[in-house]
Amino acid sequence: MTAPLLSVRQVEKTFGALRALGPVELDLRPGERLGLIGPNGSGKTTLINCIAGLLVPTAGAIVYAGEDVTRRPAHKRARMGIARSFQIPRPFTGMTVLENLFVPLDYLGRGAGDARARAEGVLRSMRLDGRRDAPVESLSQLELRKLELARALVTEPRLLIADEAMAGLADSEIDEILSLLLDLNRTGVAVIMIEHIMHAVMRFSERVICLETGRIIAEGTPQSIVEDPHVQRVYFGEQQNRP
Amino acid sequence: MMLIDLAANALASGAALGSIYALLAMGLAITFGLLHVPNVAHPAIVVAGAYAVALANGYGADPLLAALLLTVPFYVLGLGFYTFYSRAFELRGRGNSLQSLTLFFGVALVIEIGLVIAFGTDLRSVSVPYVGQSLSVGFVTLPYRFLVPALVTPAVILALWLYLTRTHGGLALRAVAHDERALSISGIDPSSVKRHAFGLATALAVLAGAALIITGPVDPFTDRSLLGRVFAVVVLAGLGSIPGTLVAAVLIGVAEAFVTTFVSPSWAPGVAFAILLGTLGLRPSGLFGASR
Amino acid sequence: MMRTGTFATIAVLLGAAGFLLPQVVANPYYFYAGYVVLQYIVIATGWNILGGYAGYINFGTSAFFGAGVYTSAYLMQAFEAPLVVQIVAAALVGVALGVATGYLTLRIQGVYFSIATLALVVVLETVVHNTEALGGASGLTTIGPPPPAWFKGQTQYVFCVMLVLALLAVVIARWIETSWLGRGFRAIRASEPAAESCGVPTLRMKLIACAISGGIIAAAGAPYPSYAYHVEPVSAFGLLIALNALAMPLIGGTRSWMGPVIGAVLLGTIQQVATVTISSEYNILAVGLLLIAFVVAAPEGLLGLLSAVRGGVRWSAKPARKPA
Amino acid sequence: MKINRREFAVLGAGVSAGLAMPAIWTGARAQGQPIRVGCSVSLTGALASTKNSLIGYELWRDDVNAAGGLLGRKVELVVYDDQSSPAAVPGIYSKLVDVDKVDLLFSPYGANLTATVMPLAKQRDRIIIGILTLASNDRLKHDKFFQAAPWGPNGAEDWARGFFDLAIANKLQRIAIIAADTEFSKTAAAGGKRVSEAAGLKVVMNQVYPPTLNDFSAILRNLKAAEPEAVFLCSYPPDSTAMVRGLSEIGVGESVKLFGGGMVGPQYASLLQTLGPALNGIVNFHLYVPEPTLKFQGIEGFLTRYQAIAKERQVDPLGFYIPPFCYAAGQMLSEAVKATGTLEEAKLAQWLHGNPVETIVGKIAFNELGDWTERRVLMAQFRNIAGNDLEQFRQAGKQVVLDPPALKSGDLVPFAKARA
Repeated sequence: MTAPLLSVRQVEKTFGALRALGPVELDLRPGERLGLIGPNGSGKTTLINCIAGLLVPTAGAIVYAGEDVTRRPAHKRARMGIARSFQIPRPFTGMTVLENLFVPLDYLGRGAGDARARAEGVLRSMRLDGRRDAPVESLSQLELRKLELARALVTEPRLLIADEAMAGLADSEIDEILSLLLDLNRTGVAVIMIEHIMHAVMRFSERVICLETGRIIAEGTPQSIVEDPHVQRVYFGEQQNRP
Repeated sequence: MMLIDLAANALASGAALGSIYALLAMGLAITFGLLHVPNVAHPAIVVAGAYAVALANGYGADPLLAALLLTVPFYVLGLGFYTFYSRAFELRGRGNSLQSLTLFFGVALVIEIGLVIAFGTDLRSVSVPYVGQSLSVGFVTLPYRFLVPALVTPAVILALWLYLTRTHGGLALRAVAHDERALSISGIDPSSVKRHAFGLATALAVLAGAALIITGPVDPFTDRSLLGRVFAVVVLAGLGSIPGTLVAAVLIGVAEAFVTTFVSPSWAPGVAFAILLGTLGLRPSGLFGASR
Repeated sequence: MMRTGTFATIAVLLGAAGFLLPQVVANPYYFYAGYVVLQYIVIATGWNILGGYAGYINFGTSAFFGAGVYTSAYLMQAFEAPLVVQIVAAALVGVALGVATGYLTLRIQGVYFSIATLALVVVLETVVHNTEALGGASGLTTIGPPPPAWFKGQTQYVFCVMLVLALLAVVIARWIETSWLGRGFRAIRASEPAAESCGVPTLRMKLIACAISGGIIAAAGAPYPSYAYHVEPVSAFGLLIALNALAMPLIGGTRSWMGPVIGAVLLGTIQQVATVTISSEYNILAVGLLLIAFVVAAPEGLLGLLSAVRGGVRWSAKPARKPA
Repeated sequence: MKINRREFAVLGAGVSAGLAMPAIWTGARAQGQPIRVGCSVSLTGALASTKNSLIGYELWRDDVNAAGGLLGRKVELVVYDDQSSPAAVPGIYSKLVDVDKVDLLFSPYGANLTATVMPLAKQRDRIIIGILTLASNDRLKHDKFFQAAPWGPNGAEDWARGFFDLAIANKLQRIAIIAADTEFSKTAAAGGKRVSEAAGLKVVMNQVYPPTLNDFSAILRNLKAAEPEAVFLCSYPPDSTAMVRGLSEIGVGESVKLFGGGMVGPQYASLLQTLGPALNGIVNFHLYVPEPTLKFQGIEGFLTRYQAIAKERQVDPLGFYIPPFCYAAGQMLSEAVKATGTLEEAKLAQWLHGNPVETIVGKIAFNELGDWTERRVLMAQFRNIAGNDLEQFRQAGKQVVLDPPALKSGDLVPFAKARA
């Protein structure tokens, strides 16, 4: 068994009196496809914010690539190869699509010379090259989602955290994003996918974890998760009420 | 003995002064603290309120009573003001702080000059029987022109707190401050709640204006020296905390009084703002704000 | 965006023209008025690096400006330092003040930051009031040596010095805008978490922006003692500087280096002209109404308006997207 | 952001049109054209309460023109608003001198605004009349500067000396000095301290406070504890009010016989009206009060006309403090022009240095720095003020002149007694 790329060890996060997460224990292999599900407010985003470095856990440790990164700021973790997209796209306004990709290239030091070529390559692979010089304000929802991913991918991460990268998209668009992520995974990038769109998670993931009120209530193959009665009650039960 | 005497008096006058600062800042605590609208024109509205009170006092009305009656037209004025503001920004969804700051700066200038044109540039004040007298308890002496407006603040805060926690409108206001979206789901129109809050803040400005002009004379440009202090109070309190506003203001008032008494009055203004800078550095969310 | 070659040519030509101007234009008044407009170009450009690019609104521009004014006044009084030394020292003090402000407000965002800078003005003004060496409330009279003969007069001289500062400020702003630094600043302005996740060290970037912005604004204050011959705290830390510093980029447009320049030239000129024409309360009323009108009608400034009129894409951010 | 060169040129053209504008409406000037007198007045900002000086200038202009003008030419005023900001002043005066080509200049109000004009006046060798400026010429020693206010020689230190002379004459030993942290107050306080020490008085308290302070109870308590016999207070209108109110609220103690001196504010109607009887007993400086010892030629007629205009413009309805001296500033110029028959500034200055001028504020002679050779700042005591009626301040006996001796209309009544 190879050493895990990421270990989340007994991580807890509290906001004042409110316990948002944990304790949570979780390992991720290099190149693994992990699905993270759970109802709203179950702590998914808190967990990945702890992993990406936007939040410092109240207790516990996060080990990435053999190093304890618990207190390391997000931009340093980005340099170590953790990339993420945001649930609500956060494009860098006032810039073009291409310039958006320059930001991570500038700051993660992937060589200035071929930066433009790399950025254009990523845009091509995402089929965004047509909008290369468009201001991000003019992008559609799908294009914004793709830009989020492109910006995360352009620096060749080892771990990609995709936070609801498909929310609000049509089925064909979901397929497009899914195939992009699978292509990416084939190059050896581990992916944590947080998603409400069940069929997408189940198709994509090798392993699925279900969170509820900050704790892992089930873990296993997509099939076993779908059949888990606990998950069905807390999650799918609620899901049926969703439009 | 002397020292205790001075300290006790510094504490009393500092607390009274702080209480008045809190009243000056109260409207801002709603617009800026709850609604995150950086209304830098608030001190100018307070001064306008002071002029309105002085006008009524010219006909023999008690300043505080006049202010209480004037809250109604000022409330309406606030509604209109917010309607204009939201037309300019929020409905078009492009409000950012630079633009609102500039807008309110413009409004403050217009109010100042409006007052100059209407009333001239001389200092205005009110005449009330209790000005020039003071209350003496033991060795503590406190002028009524500080004491009376200072006592208004706790009453206003109590009323505001009851309103915010016990009434439907107040709960809606707090809900808007917390999360606008939740409210639109439950069928309340957030922009009407905000308009109402703005009216409330403007109505509070006229009460603050009465307190200000009882304390001392004002001229159309008095707002400029108030601006820093009222923002300091709101931020020190932590955005959104109404009772915290009183505590923070009293803290600033007492600190100023102590520095005035025991160090030198010339350092007093700097000390208040040094407290603010220090607080922001150590605890950005203010004394009573929720940590973010 | 103007090409670098064109930009450099225009900058050099403007600089040369400025230095020839005293030989051509005899009336000193235009240099007095021009100095003020140029001073605002420097201030607005410096402000825009932090306020426009990085999105941190500095309310306390006058703290930096006043620090520059007093640094140079003090050096002039105490050591008879030449103007160049005054400017460099003022810029360094501005950088130091910027870094200090940045550190103190490192974790504060949004309007909190603006309030903190407002407090900075009061603290500095109080310090000056209480410092005997800086003249306290009476201020310092600052009459330096006569200017080089070429300039025909003190005002023409400080005008040319300010022109050089303005060109330098614009060159710095333009370089930042097109470089990795500017992209980092704009990323912070758009979203700090997203910028962090893209490897932008947001806290350090904020310090850098504060330092550059503070240095430029303080440098703008440095020639003031040579211009006015007298400095005192009320005008050095005045509200007008802070107000103009944010109004001018807003009027011009905050996204590009050209915005603050246009805003400063426009609003600065209007103010200069209004001072000697309308010259009454209505002058300030007009400025107030102008600010309101601009915010309502052209919230992205003249440049934004221009590109909107030309059918280009509006630069303003779209309404915050509601999550699905 | 894309902006093409044509658009930039359009913007540029608009801007240069703006810059050129001032030149359009200032044509050439020729003989027979009016004589232009220029200055800035603080119409807005912190010093806006001094904008009634404009009425003084205007009445002077009207009087000169009604009498046929100067040298057969009409007199015209060119006035700009300096917004109370020293930064605006150099540009305005350059506009006056270089573009409007004014013939004669008045300074802006006060020392801080004037400090930025003096180098320009000296460089261009222009005659300039100082409007209530203090010590503005001490450093530059411009030989064409003349002061309209009666601070006297060595004004920075001595303008309030009368107060200390009173203390000495009344054998008061312990003195407290309290001053706002502003230029005018601090120089007076420093001067007062030196005078007191030279005369062997004991300075028991020496305190500076910021002009924004609004609670004076702490200062008053410290003051009371120091048990002074004379309190020299240099304050500005809002703090003058606060202090006077503090006198009745907190008190200053039994020891005080003489209180006041350098308070700015109780010269203005609004403060007199507000404070009313609370002023009784205070001895404060003034430049003019309607006492029988100050019946200068023309002052009463001036004030009557001023008061009519002031009511309309909502400025100070009394006009004792600044406007007569603005009128007198004009008289200084018009008398010099009439006597020399020229506008040549060297000759005007020479004449003013050599000849006293008869004005509505008395006869003025100038020393080599352009200050009055004799200090004529009044120390007047408020007495028998009853109620808040403004009319009473137009009567004699309400502000009794104690100093200078030549203009004296009464003797000091100890503070507590005058208040009783």
